[in-house]
Amino acid sequence: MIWQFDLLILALGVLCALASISLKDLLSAAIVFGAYSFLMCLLWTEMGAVDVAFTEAAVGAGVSTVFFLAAVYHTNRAVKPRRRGRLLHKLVGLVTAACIGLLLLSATADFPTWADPNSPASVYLSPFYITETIPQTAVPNIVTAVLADFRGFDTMFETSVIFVAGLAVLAILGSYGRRQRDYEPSPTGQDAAHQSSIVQTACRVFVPFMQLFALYVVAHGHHSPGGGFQGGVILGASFILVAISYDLRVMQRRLRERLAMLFAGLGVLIYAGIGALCLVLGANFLDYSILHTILPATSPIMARSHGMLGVEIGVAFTVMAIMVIIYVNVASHGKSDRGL
Amino acid sequence: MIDIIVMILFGIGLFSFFSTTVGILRFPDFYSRMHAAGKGDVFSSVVMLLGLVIYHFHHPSLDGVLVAIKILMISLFIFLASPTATHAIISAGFNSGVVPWAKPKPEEDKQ
Amino acid sequence: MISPEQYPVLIVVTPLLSAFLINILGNMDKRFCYPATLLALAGSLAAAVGTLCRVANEGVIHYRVGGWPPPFGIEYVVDHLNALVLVVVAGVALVAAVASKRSVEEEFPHKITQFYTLFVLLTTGLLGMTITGDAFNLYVLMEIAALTNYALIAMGGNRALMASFNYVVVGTIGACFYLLGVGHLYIMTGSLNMADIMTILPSLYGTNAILVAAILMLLGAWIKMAFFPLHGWLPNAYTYAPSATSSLVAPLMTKVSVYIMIRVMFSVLGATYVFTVLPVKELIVWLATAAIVGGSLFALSQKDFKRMLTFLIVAEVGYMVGGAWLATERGITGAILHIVNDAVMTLCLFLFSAIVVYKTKGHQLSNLEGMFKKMPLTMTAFAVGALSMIGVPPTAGFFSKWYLILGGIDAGQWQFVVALLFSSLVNAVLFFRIFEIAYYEPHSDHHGHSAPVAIDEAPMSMLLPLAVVAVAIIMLGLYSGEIVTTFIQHAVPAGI
Amino acid sequence: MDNFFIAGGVILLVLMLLTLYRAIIGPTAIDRLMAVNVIGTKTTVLLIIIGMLFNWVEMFVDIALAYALLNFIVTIATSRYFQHHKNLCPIGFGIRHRKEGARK
Amino acid sequence: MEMLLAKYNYWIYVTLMMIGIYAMIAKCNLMKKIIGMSIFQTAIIVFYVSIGAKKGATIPIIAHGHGVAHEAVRVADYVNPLPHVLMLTAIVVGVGTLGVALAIAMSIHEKYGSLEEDEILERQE
Repeated sequence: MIWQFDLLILALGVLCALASISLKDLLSAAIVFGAYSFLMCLLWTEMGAVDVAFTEAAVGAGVSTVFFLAAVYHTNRAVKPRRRGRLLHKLVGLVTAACIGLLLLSATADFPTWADPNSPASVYLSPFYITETIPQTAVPNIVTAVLADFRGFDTMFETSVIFVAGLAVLAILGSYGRRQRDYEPSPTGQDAAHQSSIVQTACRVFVPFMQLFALYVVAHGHHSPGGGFQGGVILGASFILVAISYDLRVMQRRLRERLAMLFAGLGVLIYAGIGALCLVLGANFLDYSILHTILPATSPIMARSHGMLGVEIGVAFTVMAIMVIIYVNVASHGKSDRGL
Repeated sequence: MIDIIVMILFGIGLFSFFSTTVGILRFPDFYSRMHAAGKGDVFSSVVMLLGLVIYHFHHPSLDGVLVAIKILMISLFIFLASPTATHAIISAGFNSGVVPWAKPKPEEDKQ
Repeated sequence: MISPEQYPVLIVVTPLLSAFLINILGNMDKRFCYPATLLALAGSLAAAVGTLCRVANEGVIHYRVGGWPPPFGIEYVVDHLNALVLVVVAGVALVAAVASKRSVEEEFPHKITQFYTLFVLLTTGLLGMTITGDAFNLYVLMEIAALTNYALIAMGGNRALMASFNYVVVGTIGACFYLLGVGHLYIMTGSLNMADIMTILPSLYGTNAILVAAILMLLGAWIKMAFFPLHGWLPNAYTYAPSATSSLVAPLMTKVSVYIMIRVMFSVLGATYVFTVLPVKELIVWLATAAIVGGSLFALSQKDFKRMLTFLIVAEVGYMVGGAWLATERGITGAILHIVNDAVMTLCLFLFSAIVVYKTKGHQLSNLEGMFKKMPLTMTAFAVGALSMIGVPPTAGFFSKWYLILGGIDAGQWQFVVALLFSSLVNAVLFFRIFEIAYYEPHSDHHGHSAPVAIDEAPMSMLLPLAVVAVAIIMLGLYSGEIVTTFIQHAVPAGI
Repeated sequence: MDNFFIAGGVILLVLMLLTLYRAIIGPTAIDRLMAVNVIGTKTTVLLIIIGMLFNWVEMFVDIALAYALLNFIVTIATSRYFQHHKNLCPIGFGIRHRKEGARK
Repeated sequence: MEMLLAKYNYWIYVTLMMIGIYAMIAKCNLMKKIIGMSIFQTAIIVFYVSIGAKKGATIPIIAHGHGVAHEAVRVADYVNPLPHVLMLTAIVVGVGTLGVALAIAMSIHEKYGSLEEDEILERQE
């Protein structure tokens, strides 16, 4: 933690938050909100939460800002003032916010000071994770170990949450105008509103490297910040980049929606399946150490490490597929046509 | 020695970012602001990243070189991506019809 | 191959795994979805019943997910309270799934796969919320249940969309409050395991932070269960939801939230803290009284049958919250028993409303005209549910209400007792009005004489579940003594 | 040297604060986009500086790269918006976007 | 000064949370409500990550250099990893909620042609 940075970034963050809720133009609000997420990512890096920062950079700042933009693209951009009861709503909002704020502030007096090494949170559970991770799982990145093993059950449901979100978007937006397949590119082959060839070329160069980088992030999650979520989001973002620089159609030729949905289901199935495999082999659910009986030449400790890798791959599948599905549906209003 | 080079590069980077900021804040219209942002931003970032790369030659080791190469790749990426982004923003502005700023003419020329 | 040791986790994992299989299979052929859903939920129910038997014989079961010891890993704790709730949740979900076939095919034929996947995942979320012994795991599952719920409600289209959006906003606030409460507990104790937190807490009882944590967690649970002043999102969301959704969501969502409130009160904060240190006991019973009276009055003023039922849910939530906060043994017993009974009763009413929607394409009270002639069996089953809501002796509703009234008398909270009696009266008025409407045939088609109405019974896949539920209501009533002595008695915290 | 990096980082942050001023008042959406893009690029540098201060840059390089990538995607996506809706400011209050017309 | 530095992180999280709640309740536009929701969720993440911070500690990845792995790991050297894990989950849940909320808002816009709460309620009548 570096308190000088901390203070400045928090100030910037509060400003951004205030600006993004008070701007009258939704597009601008979305842009400023993107800046807010980027600042939050910086804040978490500075406090040492590298994995959180990585996820936020990929999920919060990158992909969700794109979702916002796509949603604003298909809806109204102007914010109108409330017609009636404007003051009343403001007052109710202010009073509620003030009440909750006071309630929370009254609790902060009892908190241990910020970044105190002797706070209960730092001395009770975390020493076990810090000291036991290497001996028990042979994974240097403690966050990965806790995420995929000690609290792997949470992560399985977290992946399910992502799956649910994708499915929900499909279920909600898919309803209007059953898939319009009659979209045709303009006769010249070049929409007037296409990205310029500079952007297209640059993106064509970037996309393979991005995907390579994503795979590296997934595979290297045991040793550095990263893992299934971050890698999956970057992989998904690479497809989104194709869709943005070319056309949604071009992207869909590479990854069809149905295939993406299959990937999504498969990913969580890999996760839960590894857990169930442990169950079948006679250990508790998600107890990877039992896997050493079927994996060649592994000790129970390395089996945990390998089990985590398998789980992370499953997570990456799901996250990648769902990010693409949400983007496709939000950007094309469920029609899978040209898109944003 | 290396420290001094790093400090100089950093200083250049900070100065050019400062001028970028001044440009972004003070220039009168979108295109000229974009001009300041596009040039100064890439230059200052790349120079600062170079400084950070050079800092890694303090204790030459395999790890240090690897990190230096990674940082170089980031600066390469910024070097490629940022002008592309600038181009995209400018063309977006141009397409949606931002009128370039012209020096306000003196009163008598109006006729 | 799989020993009974593993039953607790199977309750949750079976539907979870099958949800993804359903999604994959359903993309190939839609006809796989329905039977696969039934199989998954039946498997879950079997595991839940197995666990219930084990709990009855051996007492509390602990299950370590991933093999890690409790404060470090996630632990499943099945005690007498949640073993019972688990069986109810799994059973209600199974029955609702059986009945959903026709409505789903009628209301969104193109989205059968998505519907059943979400349906099973929602059940998974509810089961997971009930079984877990880890405060943060509860949050994750709460979000699974919530997200599936938003989607299932929004699938209703039209007015359901705005209702669902409000639900998203309010539900997120609720879940985030809960998460904040957990955060406050974590910063003060350093633990996330419920039992562990409870052992650490007594030394911190005086602090403001724990007070705030308690308020936040309870607020979160109340928002989720639509407790009286915070109930605004519920009526629209449940009224405009597709009928297959509402017959799963309406019985379970609020009940599981009530269960969570009870769990937070007795297994995280501790009964002593909640009842002696927190000075809000009286206030909450008053609020519960207001919920009962307000919910009943609102229900009385509705012309829409389904909407009327949603306000009855608001009133019933008042029963359970009030009962739990009476701080007497019989009050808490009544509250827990009412979780079980009310889930089954509400299921009965909403299954009936699904049949009404399926048959008459509307859910106004006027849609019910002539029902006794057209669907005698359906109406008989509905009548059992209605009588139970009123609290007529042989049915289940009577017994839980009886315990609640006794609890209120024990605690000296007379206003709560009066409100319970008032609500019974209002329910009687409401349901007899419905019987009256349903008894008389629709007139105005023919002047003077009406043609004999042909019997037009609901389809078997809807009627059978309804009949099962009606029988279950009576059985629950007859065996409520056994349920109380075998399970609920052990769930009430000692020393009240 | 650490102090130098902290000072450099603080100066960067202060300059970002000034750039943020443009992002907040910026008369049109693209002005804001430009400012946010600049903030994003500078954040990449700042991430590596933070890595230096933690004495472990290896772990921060990946984040910085991902950050730069995502920043690029957001910028491209926003500029894409203007290729179909050619209005810098929201069209008059209460008027729905010309749906078909705008999409050609 | 010490006093101020000790708690300001928590104060700022409360501020962000108030901004979020205000936007969710008082704003009429659905997108603004969604932005408020996201700010609200980030505020909670700020809170949790602040719990995990530790003075003089480095990021929670154990140095894996040669010979280092055999030494005992010193707890004070690494920040608390548990809140990070929890917040990874919260971020993912946040983006899931965001996706669903946006999808619902878009359907509402399709149906009623507006994103303003009061207009939609009027058009529902």
